[in-house]
Amino acid sequence: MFAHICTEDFDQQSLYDELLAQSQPTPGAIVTFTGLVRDFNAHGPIEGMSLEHYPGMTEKALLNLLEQATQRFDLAGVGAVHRVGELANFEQIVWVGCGASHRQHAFDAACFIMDTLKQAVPLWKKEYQHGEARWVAVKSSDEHAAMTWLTPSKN
Amino acid sequence: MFAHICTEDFDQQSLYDELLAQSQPTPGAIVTFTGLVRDFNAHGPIEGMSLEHYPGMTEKALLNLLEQATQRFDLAGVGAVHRVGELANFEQIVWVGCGASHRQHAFDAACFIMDTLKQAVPLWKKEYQHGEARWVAVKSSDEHAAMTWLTPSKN
Amino acid sequence: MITIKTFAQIREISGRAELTIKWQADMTVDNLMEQLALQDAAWANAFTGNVLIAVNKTMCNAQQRLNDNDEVAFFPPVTGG
Amino acid sequence: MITIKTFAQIREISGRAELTIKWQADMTVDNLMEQLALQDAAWANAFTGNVLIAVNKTMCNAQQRLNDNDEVAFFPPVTGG
Repeated sequence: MFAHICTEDFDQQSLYDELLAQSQPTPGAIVTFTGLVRDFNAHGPIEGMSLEHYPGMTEKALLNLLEQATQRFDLAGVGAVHRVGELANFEQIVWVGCGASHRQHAFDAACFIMDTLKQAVPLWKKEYQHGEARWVAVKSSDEHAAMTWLTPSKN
Repeated sequence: MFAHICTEDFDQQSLYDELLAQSQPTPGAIVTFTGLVRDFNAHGPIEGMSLEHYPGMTEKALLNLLEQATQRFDLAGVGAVHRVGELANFEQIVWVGCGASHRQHAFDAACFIMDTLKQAVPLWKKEYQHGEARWVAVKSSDEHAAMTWLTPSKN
Repeated sequence: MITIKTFAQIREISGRAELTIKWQADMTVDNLMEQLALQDAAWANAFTGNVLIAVNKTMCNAQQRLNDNDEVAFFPPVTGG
Repeated sequence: MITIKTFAQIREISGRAELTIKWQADMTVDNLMEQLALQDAAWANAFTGNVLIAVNKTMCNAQQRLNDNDEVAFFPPVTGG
């Protein structure tokens, strides 16, 4: 299991290889998700973003999610990477990889991690638009979900 | 859109790059699925397999599936690779990549392609076990599904 | 001429990966299969299980009418992925 | 001592990324927030919206009792992924 927070770009092959090397037993099915910075939001085009995080807690919350996913979906291996700092449009921002014996488990686990990551890992996006920097707002439906996934009992 | 049938192994980074280069517009979400040869079946350990295909029709059926997935899930890009010939345990056998604006669309499309590929693309597995080679059997529930996905009206 | 191709178990049981036979007007895939089964018991055996049919690389059923120069393929349910 | 950390909007509005204050027996996160809001209107503003709380890098609610040397973090709902 691995959770990396990094400022530099990441490589698909290296992460895939790292996931497979750590998986036990060798999984028959590997699903990866990669998110790229979009070049627009609801108000028009953006010119990149910056990502703030809580050093120490971000890694811990991400590992916590991966641990939950492993137990819930019987994963052979799981890993995640999230970029922080300055990011240009179309740069890679997040990667999640799940290996499992059953195809559907690998798909479901990757979905679960992405859904909960967006609610439970301390990361904050600020978008550059029209010469200004604005914090990205959260949907109100996500706010309570964040607490649910992060309650101490889940640790 | 690309569908490759090949005997040689494939590279994760190259396929990811090929998918992204062909996607229009650049997708915010990319999901990949990779399948590896397992080292066992219901009867015990196996010693690899061979895959037979129908040259010409295999590529056509795979492209047909990718076209269906593109329309159904509003994909920005999609690609698939399937190995044929002799494969050792744990070798990469299949890769599917889907790029979309919406995360869930990319996940759903990759699931759809894998589910239907296993029913609608002319490929046949033969496993080596206990010194014999045996054709892999299909679940009867999949047999009718195959016809559904491959009817001429879907072309 | 009709070109016939077979795959996997159908190929092994029939003993013929590919062959051609003379096309006849109003011929259907069903007629073709009957003709092959009458010619050789191996074909009858090959057609015992679940046989999928493709004409010119598109799936179809046994009622499909054949044109001259069609390619007809017989194979078992697929197991890729 | 209690170490206080803030992130994103809470950091910008409070004007303080990190500070320490004296620990007091039976102190809760709620008490700490009241104390900060009374000291400086910027903290009162920072606490107006939806504030998430972590103590020692684990999420909790404002009723959490604090121990000496705890690290308390205040931040808005997260937007990663």
